[in-house]
Amino acid sequence: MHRTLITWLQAAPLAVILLGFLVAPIIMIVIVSFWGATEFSIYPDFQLENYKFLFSSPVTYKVFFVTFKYAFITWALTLTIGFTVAYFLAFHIRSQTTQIALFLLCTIPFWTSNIIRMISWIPFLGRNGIANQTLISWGVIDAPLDWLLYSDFSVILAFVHLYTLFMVVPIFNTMMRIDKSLLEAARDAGASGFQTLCHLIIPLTKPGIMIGSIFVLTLVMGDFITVRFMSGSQKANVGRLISNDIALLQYPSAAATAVVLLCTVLIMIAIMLRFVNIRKEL
Amino acid sequence: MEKRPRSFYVLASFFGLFILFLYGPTLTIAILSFQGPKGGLTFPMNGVSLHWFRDLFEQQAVGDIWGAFRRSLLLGFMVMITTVVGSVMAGLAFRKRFAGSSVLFYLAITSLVIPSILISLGVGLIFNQLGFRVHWATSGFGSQLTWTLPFGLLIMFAVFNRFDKSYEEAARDQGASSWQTIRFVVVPIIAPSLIGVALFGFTLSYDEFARTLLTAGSYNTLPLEIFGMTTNVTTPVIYALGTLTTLFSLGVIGFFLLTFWLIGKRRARFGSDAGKGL
Amino acid sequence: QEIKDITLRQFGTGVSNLNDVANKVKEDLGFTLAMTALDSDSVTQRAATQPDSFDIADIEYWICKKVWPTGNLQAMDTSKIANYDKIVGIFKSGKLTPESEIAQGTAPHSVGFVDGPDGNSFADEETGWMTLIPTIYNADTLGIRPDLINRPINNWSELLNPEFKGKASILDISSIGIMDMAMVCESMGEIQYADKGNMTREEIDKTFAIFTEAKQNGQFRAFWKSFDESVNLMAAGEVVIQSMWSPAITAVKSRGIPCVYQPLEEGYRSWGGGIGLSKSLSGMELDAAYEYINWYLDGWVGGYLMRQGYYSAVPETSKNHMSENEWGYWFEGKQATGDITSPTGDVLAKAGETRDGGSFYDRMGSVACWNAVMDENQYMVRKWNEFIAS
Amino acid sequence: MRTGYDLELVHLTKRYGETVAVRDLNHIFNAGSYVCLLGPSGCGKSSTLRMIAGHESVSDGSIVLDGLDVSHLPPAKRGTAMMFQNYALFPHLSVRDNVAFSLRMKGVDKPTRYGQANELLELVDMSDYADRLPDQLSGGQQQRVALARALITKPKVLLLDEPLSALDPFLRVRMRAELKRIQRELGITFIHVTHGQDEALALADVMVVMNNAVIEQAGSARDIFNAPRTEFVARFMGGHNVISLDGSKVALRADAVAMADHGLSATVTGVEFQGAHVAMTATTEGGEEILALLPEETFYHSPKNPGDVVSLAWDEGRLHRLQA
Amino acid sequence: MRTGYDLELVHLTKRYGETVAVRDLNHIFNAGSYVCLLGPSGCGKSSTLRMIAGHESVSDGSIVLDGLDVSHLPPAKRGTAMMFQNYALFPHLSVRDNVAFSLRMKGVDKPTRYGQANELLELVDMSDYADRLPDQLSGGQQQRVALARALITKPKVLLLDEPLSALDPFLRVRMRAELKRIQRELGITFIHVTHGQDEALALADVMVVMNNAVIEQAGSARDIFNAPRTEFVARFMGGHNVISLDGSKVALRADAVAMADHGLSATVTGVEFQGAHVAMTATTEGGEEILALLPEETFYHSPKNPGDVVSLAWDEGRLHRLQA
Ligand SMILES: Nc1ncnc2c1ncn2[C@@H]1O[C@H](COP(=O)(O)OP(=O)(O)OP(=O)(O)O)[C@@H](O)[C@H]1O
Ligand SMILES: Nc1ncnc2c1ncn2[C@@H]1O[C@H](COP(=O)(O)OP(=O)(O)OP(=O)(O)O)[C@@H](O)[C@H]1O
Ligand SMILES: NCCCCNCCCN
Ligand SMILES: [Mg+2]
Ligand SMILES: [Mg+2]
Repeated sequence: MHRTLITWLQAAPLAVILLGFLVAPIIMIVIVSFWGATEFSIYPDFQLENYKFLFSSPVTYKVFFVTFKYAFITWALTLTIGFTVAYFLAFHIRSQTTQIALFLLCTIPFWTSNIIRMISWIPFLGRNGIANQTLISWGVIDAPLDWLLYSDFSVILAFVHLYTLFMVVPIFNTMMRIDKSLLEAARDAGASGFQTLCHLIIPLTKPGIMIGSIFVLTLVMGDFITVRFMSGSQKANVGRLISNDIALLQYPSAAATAVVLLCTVLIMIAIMLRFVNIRKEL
Repeated sequence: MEKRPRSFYVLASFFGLFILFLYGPTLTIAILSFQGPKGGLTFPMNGVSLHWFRDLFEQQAVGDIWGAFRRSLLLGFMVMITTVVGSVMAGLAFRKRFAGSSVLFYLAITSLVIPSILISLGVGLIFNQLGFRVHWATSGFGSQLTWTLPFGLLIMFAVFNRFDKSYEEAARDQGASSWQTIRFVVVPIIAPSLIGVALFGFTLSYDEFARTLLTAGSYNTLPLEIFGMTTNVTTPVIYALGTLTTLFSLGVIGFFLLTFWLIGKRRARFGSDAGKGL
Repeated sequence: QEIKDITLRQFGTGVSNLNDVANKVKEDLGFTLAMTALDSDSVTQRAATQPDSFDIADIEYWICKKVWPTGNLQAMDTSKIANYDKIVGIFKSGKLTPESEIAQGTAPHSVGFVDGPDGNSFADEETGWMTLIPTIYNADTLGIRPDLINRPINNWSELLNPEFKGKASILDISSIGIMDMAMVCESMGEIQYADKGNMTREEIDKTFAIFTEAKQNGQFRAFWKSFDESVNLMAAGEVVIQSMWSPAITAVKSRGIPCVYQPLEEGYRSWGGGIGLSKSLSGMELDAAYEYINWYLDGWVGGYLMRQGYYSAVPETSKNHMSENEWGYWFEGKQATGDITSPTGDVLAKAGETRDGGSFYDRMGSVACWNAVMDENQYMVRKWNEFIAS
Repeated sequence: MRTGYDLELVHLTKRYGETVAVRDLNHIFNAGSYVCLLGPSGCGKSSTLRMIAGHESVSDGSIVLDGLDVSHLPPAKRGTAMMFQNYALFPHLSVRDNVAFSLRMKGVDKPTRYGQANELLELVDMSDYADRLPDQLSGGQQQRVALARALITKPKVLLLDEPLSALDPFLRVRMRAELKRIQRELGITFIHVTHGQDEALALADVMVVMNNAVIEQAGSARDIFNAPRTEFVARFMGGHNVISLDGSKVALRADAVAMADHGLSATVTGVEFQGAHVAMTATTEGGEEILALLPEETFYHSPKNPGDVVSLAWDEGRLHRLQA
Repeated sequence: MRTGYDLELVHLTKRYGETVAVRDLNHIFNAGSYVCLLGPSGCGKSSTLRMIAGHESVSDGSIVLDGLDVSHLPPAKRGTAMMFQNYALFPHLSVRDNVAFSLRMKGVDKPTRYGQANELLELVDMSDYADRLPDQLSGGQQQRVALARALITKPKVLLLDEPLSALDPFLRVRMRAELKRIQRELGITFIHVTHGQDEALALADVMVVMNNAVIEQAGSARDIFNAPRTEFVARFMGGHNVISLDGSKVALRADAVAMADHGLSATVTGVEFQGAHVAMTATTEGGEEILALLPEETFYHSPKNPGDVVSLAWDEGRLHRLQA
């Protein structure tokens, strides 16, 4: 029918791009994960070697564990911070102009380069960086704190710095759509501020929390560059494992790791999507 | 003014700290970019000068910042336009039911959550196996779209969720064809959101690193160049670059805000009876 | 087509992909050289997987060992290289002087020649067909911050000395890093390698065991991938001892921070780089490429590189582009008679100072091993990955 | 009023999946009449209107306008125009551009279309606001603009879906007089969907009462009010009592019920003051609820309160038998 | 009705920046009465109500309930409860949980609070829907739930802000009877904000007409309708003509105007059928517009159309002098 055809045509650009640059690459990765590799090239094959190595190496489990650890801690922190900030903006700022201005203030760094934002931590956290110098001059510490940089701490700090906005934005959006009269109704029913938060605001903000969580979790789980930068190459997550393999031309091995990572992420997201209808909540 | 509860002050302080956290490092490098000619990447400051900004406009020992900037700008515009057009079209399509719509939707979600490096890897592999040449304007462009298009699509869902269908019916009633309806009614009404999509498309591309890493080919885009610089450059020129890019972003946002403000002012010209019982 | 319309795309590490070179090429030869600087891994990757993305590959010899078999490069006819005869012996016979011993690892000459224009396997001696035209090389050792260490350092084993816990670093490039590790382990007396450049699995395991333990004990501050990172680590005081490259030391010093390129008893770990041509290069572009190579070996670049602390493959021609003071300081290991400046004009040494490690022959004569790609490379690479992730 | 008929619905049916929204409607709307389509929520009013307008496809049957089957024509080709409930004014266009929109779509040049738009703005008394944007207008002003926009296509039939529901009660009464005036001036058919009985009574030349996807009764407002055909219509129109008498149902207008010394005894359950009248509800011993609309003076002569027992009486001639 | 007074507003004032939304209100609401707060949009009704509820701070003056100044107590401590315009039901909670919400906040255990919630759902006849979520309910059903939720706190005063405006006219009439019934059963004070005059007339024991931030008139519905004090009240209540007579204004009820053989001659401008009555507007030669509410039979005995000239007459005794 004519109208269906038009609809398909409208969906075509998206479909074509996704087929060419998402589906095909995924298929390719799956295929290549069964291939073999030499020092310098890959050759078609069907071998389970890559998976065997992956699942037999204790490093794999360790790295997956680290990946989850980063994801979880970052998620918990960005959620706490993001929720608090969004809550403050949505419910404590009365003038809409101020609200918009402060919200913009939060989002501006989001529009600037991630890499620049990341490296800007280095002069701050280094052994002779501002943080250490300040703490020493205040007499809080005698010797520089080494764990400020090139550590789990700095990795997570950078993640939180980069990705909290992905929490603030959807949570703030959902909060802004909460009918203010619901809050009055709760107050009318004698709910304290804390009770209103627990029984009303958190449940009603769930969709925003879910969307933010999906973004943060996937960004952290797929990251390889932040971990490399902020840990001084000393830590590894799955992304780095893949990128190291790629760097060393071990594509089949990278592909196998990628397949496992992809499945992990997709399963997580599938579970999360059960709790929120993204299309309706936007 | 009504009295504020104590929680307000606690939260306001928290918010202040958060802003400090967001901006602190950027300010740090902004300060460091004014190092003297002998200054390094870290404190203490070694003199104060505009040396590194001047340096930025001269050729660097390695690399080609301005070439990368031009490519990123061009790629950003390509991605921006494709994203706007593609997501509007897809958004229109998704308003109707069509065979494959839910598959496409889940693909878009997958595209959004898939670790970027996998796109980079997969696209690189395919181009390689098919014997195509990777180039920022082909493979890089496509790879970036897998991130910006779904993003744009989600925004379009949000837009069309709030879009009153009766506008279109009114247009059809007034004799507009389907195309005229889109051209003269739908697009102008959603235009402000499209500016948002465009801004997203542009900056997501302008700043995209992971998806371009293995798909950009011979010539670096700006993020790749900056990344290269972080390993190749040992001078505060990189901070000068960071400061400039940040200022550039601020300029872009300021421009949009100013535009909205001016439009608002122009509209207020004729006064308003809105909300009055007339 | 005119020569000035030709653009050759060259990529390589930041070490030698210098815009000054491209500018000079434009000036002297008329065509355009488009430079892309990448880290070592990206360089390998691009050379091996994106043959269409370059015309000229500025790579290291051990990378060549990986890349050559892909067929992405074409062999070069030495008869078209004007200064071929003047290229130092290291790249031809493997010997610096006739009496030198060939060091362990992937020595440049061992991957420098193939049988003919379409040769697949490396030849043992000069054949007239080169894989890479040598351009730049050096002998690496540990760099230290004497002001923060305050005592002499004489052995590779010092890298793992607990005294420097949290203040040491090595590089995260497996083929290079593994050689540094081997130097350290040997110096510690922990392992006696049959051939550091071609370890057995047991040797590899043992080496990583030692380093993994050190890593877990917090010996390392960070790992670095490009020499500039090493500069930043050293200059910022994050690290006081690390495997380092010569110009990195120079860069630290040029900021007024004391830094020594420390000669060690066990000798140096050496590396060499060269220029390779893409298989697809032909016609005028190919001619231009040869022209470029000849120009490269003609001395201007050599002088430029030497002033950074590297060595040129054809030292004689470089001499013409250097002052006597410079030549004496950089090549002969003599005291400087005046200020020694970098190509960008920074003062690196004042009159009376000498170069760490002495003359060209002292330094290149005590090379213990070359960066290597070993038979068990794939195994080693996996272990390396594990080490980084551990 | 012409004698020829103009808009005809023939076996018109609309199904949404399983739901039948409009079932086999047959009706002729006289040209130039003000028709109100009235009925409870979900009875199919909007669906009917939207099928006439062409915004909803016809599942079965046809729509004939001026002798031409328009069931499958696009909206703009039918000779109808629609005014939407929330007006659907294009927010990015000025009032004048909104009104001139359909001419622009036809490619009419600017001076001509602005000329016509200005005429229509004159008609709805909005000339002074031609340069404003819709959201700078009050509800009533927006409504006038929407009307002007609908009329510029010179439709034979104007379709209005709850045009007054977004206005406050005060304004609603004013705007409905306006609508009626304009309809009379132009002499075209207005089909106006509402679920307000008073609105329909006040406006309609012809009222069409729908329920459960079918037309329950159609006729002049007075006919319907005075002679509801079914219990549903009687109850829905309000102001009627439905009483069981001899096994069948009869309607009795509430203003026909009076308090008397002798009559049906009933207990007062509610008293609502309505200005000129008082609406008193009382329950008979038989359990039937009866509404009496009593003139204010009469009632307050001897006011009653809930719980009081009263005697109710009426003129038998006012009883009106209902269909089952 | 008790004699003691219960809710008192003393010099109550609300300012938003420059705007004075409520100016120096003084009023006593009798306990147990059904009060309607009536007035045009923006006159300060909601602000007044929300100050009483505690959702808006008092700028000046105080609110005294049962002898206690509650002006600065939190909403839940005042003995008031509010029913919101769009009901503000918690969308994520079932009907039962909505109703039991305030008990849950107090820490009442589940069986007890569900027991009480069920009782209230019984009262509003919603027991069958206890497990549904709010958006699975129709407007009228939601309204009942909101009512039950407000009542579970056993308030002395229930505050309702336009509780019926979201409903369709049919339902509105039914629900208002329901509200009145429940108010009477519970015997507590209801303060009901509306801008529908008929709604206020029908429900109110006491009507408070506001305009421009002040109370224009308060009293029983009948008093206000029969004796509007100002021109504003007369016009706002509707059903009145305001005529200039000897330089001052008088009000004349529309149902007091009749057609006569001799009288004021006027030209008919509009005729609206209203069921039992016909509302006829006519313009006198002096240019004054007069509304006559004529019994249907009388009118249709000799029906008039716009343009006809009629003679209007009334009993001089029905003229009611207005304050300036
Ligand atoms: N697009 C649709 N899809 C499915 N069912 C629909 C659709 N539109 C209407 N219906 C159903 O058709 C029936 C008639 O709807 P319609 O909108 O015509 O009623 P209405 O009389 O206009 O009601 P209201 O007074 O509430 O506007 C209803 O049961 C409704 O639920
Ligand atoms: N939060 C506020 N900030 C500023 N002004 C306000 C605010 N709330 C109300 N006002 C102003 O106070 C006045 C009274 O408003 P209020 O809401 O009490 O009127 P209302 O009688 O309830 O009107 P409506 O019938 O439209 O609901 C209006 O002029 C309004 O614009
Ligand atoms: N809002 C988009 C601005 C771009 C900021 N960086 C996000 C990077 C994700 N790859
Ligand atoms: Mg409808
Ligand atoms: Mg209000």
